[in-house]
Amino acid sequence: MVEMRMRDALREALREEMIRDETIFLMGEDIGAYGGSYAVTKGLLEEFGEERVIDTPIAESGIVGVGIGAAMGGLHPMVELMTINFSFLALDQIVNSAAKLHHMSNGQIHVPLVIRMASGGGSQLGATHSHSLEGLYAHFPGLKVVCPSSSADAKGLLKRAFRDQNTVIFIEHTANYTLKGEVPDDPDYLVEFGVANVLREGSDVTIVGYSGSVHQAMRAAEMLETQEEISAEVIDLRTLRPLDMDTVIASVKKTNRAVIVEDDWLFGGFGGELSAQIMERAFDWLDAPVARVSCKDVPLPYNRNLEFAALPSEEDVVEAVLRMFKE
Amino acid sequence: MVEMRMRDALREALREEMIRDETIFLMGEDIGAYGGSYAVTKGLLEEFGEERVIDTPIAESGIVGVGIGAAMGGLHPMVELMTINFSFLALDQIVNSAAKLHHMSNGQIHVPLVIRMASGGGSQLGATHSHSLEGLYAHFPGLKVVCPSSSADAKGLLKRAFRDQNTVIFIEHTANYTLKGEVPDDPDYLVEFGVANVLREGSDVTIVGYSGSVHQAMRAAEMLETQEEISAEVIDLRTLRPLDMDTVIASVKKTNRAVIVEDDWLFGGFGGELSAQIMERAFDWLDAPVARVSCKDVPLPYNRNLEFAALPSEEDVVEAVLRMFKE
Amino acid sequence: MTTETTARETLGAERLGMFLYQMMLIRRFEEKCGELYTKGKVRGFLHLYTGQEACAVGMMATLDEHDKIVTHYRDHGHALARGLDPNRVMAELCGKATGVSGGRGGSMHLYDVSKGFLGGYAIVAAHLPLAVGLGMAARMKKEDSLALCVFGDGSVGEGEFHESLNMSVLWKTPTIFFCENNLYGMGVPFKESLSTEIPKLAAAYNMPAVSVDGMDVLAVYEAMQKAVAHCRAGNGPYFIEAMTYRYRGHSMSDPELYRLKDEVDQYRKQDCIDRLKATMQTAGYLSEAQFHELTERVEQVVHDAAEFAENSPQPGLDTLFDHLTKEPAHG
Amino acid sequence: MTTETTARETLGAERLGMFLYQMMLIRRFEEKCGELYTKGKVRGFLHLYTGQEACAVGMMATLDEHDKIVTHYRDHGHALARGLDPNRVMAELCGKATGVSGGRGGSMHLYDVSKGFLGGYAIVAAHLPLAVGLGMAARMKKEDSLALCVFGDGSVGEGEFHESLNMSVLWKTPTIFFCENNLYGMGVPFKESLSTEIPKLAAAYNMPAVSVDGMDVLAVYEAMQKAVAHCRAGNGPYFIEAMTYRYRGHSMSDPELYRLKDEVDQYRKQDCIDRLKATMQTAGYLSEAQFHELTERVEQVVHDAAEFAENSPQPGLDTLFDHLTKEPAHG
Ligand SMILES: Cc1ncc(C[n+]2csc(CCOP(=O)(O)OP(=O)(O)O)c2C)c(N)n1
Ligand SMILES: Cc1ncc(C[n+]2csc(CCOP(=O)(O)OP(=O)(O)O)c2C)c(N)n1
Ligand SMILES: [Mg+2]
Ligand SMILES: [Mg+2]
Repeated sequence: MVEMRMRDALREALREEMIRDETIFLMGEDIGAYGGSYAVTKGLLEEFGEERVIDTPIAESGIVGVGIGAAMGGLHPMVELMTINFSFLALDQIVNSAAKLHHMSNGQIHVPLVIRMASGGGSQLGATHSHSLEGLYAHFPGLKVVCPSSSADAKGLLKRAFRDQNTVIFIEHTANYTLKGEVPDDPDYLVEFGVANVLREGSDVTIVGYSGSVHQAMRAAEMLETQEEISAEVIDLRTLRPLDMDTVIASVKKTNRAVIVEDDWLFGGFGGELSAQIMERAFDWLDAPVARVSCKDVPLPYNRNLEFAALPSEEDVVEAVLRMFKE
Repeated sequence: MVEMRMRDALREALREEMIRDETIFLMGEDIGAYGGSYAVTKGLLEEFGEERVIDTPIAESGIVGVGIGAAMGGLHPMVELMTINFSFLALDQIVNSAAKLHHMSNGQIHVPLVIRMASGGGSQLGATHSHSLEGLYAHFPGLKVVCPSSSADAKGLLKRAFRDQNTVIFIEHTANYTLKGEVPDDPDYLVEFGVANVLREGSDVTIVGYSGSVHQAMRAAEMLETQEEISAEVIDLRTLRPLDMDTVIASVKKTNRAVIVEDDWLFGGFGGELSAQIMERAFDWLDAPVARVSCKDVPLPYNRNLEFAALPSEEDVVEAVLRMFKE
Repeated sequence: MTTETTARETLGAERLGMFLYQMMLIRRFEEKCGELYTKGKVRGFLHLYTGQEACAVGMMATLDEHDKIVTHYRDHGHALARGLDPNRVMAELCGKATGVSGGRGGSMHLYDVSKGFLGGYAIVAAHLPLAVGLGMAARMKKEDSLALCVFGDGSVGEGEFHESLNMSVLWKTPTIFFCENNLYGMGVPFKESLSTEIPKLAAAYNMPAVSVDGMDVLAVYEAMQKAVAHCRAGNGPYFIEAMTYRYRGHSMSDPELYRLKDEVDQYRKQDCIDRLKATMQTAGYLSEAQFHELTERVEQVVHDAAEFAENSPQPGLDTLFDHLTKEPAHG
Repeated sequence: MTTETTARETLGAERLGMFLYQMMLIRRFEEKCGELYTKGKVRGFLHLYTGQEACAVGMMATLDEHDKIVTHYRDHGHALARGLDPNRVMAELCGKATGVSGGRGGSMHLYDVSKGFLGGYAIVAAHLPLAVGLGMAARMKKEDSLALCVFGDGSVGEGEFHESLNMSVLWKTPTIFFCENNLYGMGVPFKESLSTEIPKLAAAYNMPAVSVDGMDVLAVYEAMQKAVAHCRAGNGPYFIEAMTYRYRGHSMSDPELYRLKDEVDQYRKQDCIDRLKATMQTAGYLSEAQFHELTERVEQVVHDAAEFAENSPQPGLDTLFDHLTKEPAHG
């Protein structure tokens, strides 16, 4: 076990996997000399050389397409799209090529590709640079969607992504990059996809989060405990596709209440899926409607106060829980 | 009142609006000499000339961007993207420019633009050409999302779209193009956004649909009536953003049961939003969990049997309703 | 004329006979597809290739078995010229389990990985970057293979055209960009959708770019030979525009309001099959009897393909969820 | 030299003095932004424009009040040169209600529609088609105005670059594409992200394309004059590449690992402000006293802007949902 920040854990995962498997190479915007816009790939160009760490033009659709082609050609590329905001430009390649080729070719083709991108708001980057689209990607069959919330998970899930034969959308919340945590140094440390993590046990309410929102969930749980004597169970979904609903449902059947926290806009967001599934599978166990705490229905403003007002907070989660107990 | 197919009603709306407002012009792929791939714009080039009916290169992102620019420049363009499948390529422009400029500019800029596209599966067009993305667009604040299911609505909603000052995503299910219906010939016939249509009154269950799925909902309601003596209320949402939940909630409070039918994939689809909202707002009225009938979690296969097995059918709706009454 | 003589002589009667056979096969195959579409056996979007046969046959004749091919939705000709089994191609068009894509793909999505045929793509220009990636993989794996990418004139307006050409030159990938310029993207004349000449634009990225007569199989063959040699020598990508023409509408539902019957007739006079036939007859490579025999063989193959397709089973409903994802290797 | 003489003489002391003032204002303004960022008053992404001032000033000097401008996220220089109120620009950077975008936009998204300044855009190359559309609107409305689109060398690799250039030529829109080539897109040298020369590529679309010294305000001015005349005459789009250099990192968080201090120093020797100052002094247009006065004026304006920003109110929380959509005109 070593303590490291999430960005360093991600770099370790990339390094170890590149050493293990020669077919892995990295390409992306400013991942070379610049070291990656969030410093995840720092030093890898020096270590692995220009053939395996490739700076690309700013051309999201093209570089994802090149990654898909290289994967079809027998390699295992990682494409870094800098941030999820730019991935709209690559969505056609992701949805229509990467996600569907295996199915359309009747299993003849597969696309072992890892697409990494930074996600999330809260840094005053304005409306175009603050998206949370984990849920959007989870909608498309054929993809896997991964969103770690800790250093250990980041490493184990990213390594696992390179053992997959399919396209993995790997989403890193910018607020998590600097969080520190213990990380196993076993080079075969993997975190399986589709296994949610019960971060905190509790008996009164289940709080479900993923990516950045796990931390609001945890802080809310502590506030509930100390200020309200409410015992909250917190679940980190870790991967949205495959999704481990069993763990969530088991928890809700115990607590009889659920709150979902996510950074994305509420309306039409992934929280609706989670809420609906909880209702569908634990209807008779619910003491109150499942609550959703998400981003307000506006583009994220630059101004700090407005941005914070728009984004979900731990206070919002606490409030949602208290409302459940009042009604 | 005149009886016409939806495609003709759409053409009428375009014609009338172009006559009414000189700032309206049409641009898109093959909308000119070809007449539009679904013949909606047939004859308009001849009537309005090359300045107002413009064939574009195949460049979805670019043409939507040009439309946005022209709208900012004081015109009211309609951009036809042929089908929704190609709109992935234009998503960045739609989400980051069209939807956000009004907000980001503090109200200085607005983007009066209508983006039309054909949607839906069921024609054996294969995995890349059979998307239903109404719900995906509805997720983004700043847009309006319209999806008519009848000739009259098509005309009234499309005309209403040109009276809006914002970007309207106007989605036409291909299965609806040939459906006939009575259409008012009043040139000021408008259908307001955000007003759902109760197509059929009933007392035992509420079936909610939009776009193509309204017709499965209606057929299912008839089957339920004649075969099972179950009285179903059917609601056509008409627009997903703004969304008229009040009408849905009022209905569910009467029937105590709800089924949502949509063509899109279930997982992470818009049905989750609808289901969650019903639960949130009518929790104590629900006799059974809200059910969702949607596309199976696979890319749509070309083979007819497989495609039909993947898509939601009226039989699936009936089954979902019966399951509610059994449990 | 010199071109024709040289190519004709180098290739000889046997290979030219093969070219003729393949072009005739594609022609007849496409006609059959049209019939089956009318009967409702083939469905969805169907884009026929008649008129453009010289492109497919000329290009595929120059490739090795290890080379990779990606093409657009108008892909039957390329599939057949690459040697995919006509039975299984026709079965695919009919959505049968025996089809090259198990009935999942249909006309626009033919695949046969064993032949390096990595598919027909239906999103215009989306396969261009794939071909750059395939070339990149070949280069990184130090393989001698190359990637051939076929697309239409209409694709040139898409952003990915630009992104792909730029990257292929930057990274010197062994990629041949083959543009079948049939003058129209659906109903839009390419001169109305592109502000410039295609080879001029391609050359601006610093790669060799030529334009050839795409209704002359020998001209296509020769241009491709140069392109192949260029790629194999490690010189990076190569661009070919082949001027050609499709006899049928864009797809089966095209009312063809945008062009005159006259124009079609004009192009039919330069028909690639007629031209090769004449060349071979002049050279004494083809007797009437031999031509007759070819016609019959083609007829038989297409007939058998239709039969095979007709008699093949539908994929089982229990396979709906097959091949959604590939199981991870580690367990 | 001839260029300089001509432009210098035509413009005369007063306008050149204005150019110098504007460049100095931008320089000082940007330095202040850097300070305020360090103090946490300006946040988010901040991209400074120092080094490139000649571009903004040279281009804006040639435009009319009805012309429309869209630019990228490195937009302070363009905003100031276009005449936006420095107070309100600074207030925007500080997220205040008095900012040009009400505090909603921030550094990357300055707007002032009353000045035809239609915004800074933060998605690389996404504003290029907007400029084509703006030009199209001007043409269709038979207005004499044009659209100026400013972007960086890194934007050239995006698909929308291609789509936009093509459409602007096809539709002859009065659009000036102004590429500020500062040699890097973030940390990537443009020669490693583009396989060709930018004007060569632009010219391939059949529009005039030139390259000028972007650190010489007079050269920029002259090139823009030609471009403006071309557009106003109804000849369609025009392309300018201005070779320039940014002195600071890409944004405030850039560790600048990809270039040497030496290179920066080299470019500082060609500084646009120094050069214009020297030119003016040689021509007898500028005394030391006048220069000193300019310096003080600039200092005052920037100081006032910072004060104004500091003393301005935050937007109210009750405005969060304002301007989500515009109410329909019909009620
Ligand atoms: C991204 C995208 N936009 C639009 C379409 C619809 N479409 C299918 S084929 C086609 C024309 C393509 O023309 P071209 O590339 O010249 O090929 P051809 O059909 O002439 O062989 C269009 C517009 C599509 N499939 N993909
Ligand atoms: C579509 C998109 N991809 C990536 C980015 C991240 N990014 C912001 S600026 C930039 C470099 C742009 O370089 P250039 O166009 O040369 O402008 P400069 O910053 O040099 O002025 C990149 C990659 C972005 N904003 N948008
Ligand atoms: Mg064509
Ligand atoms: Mg640059």
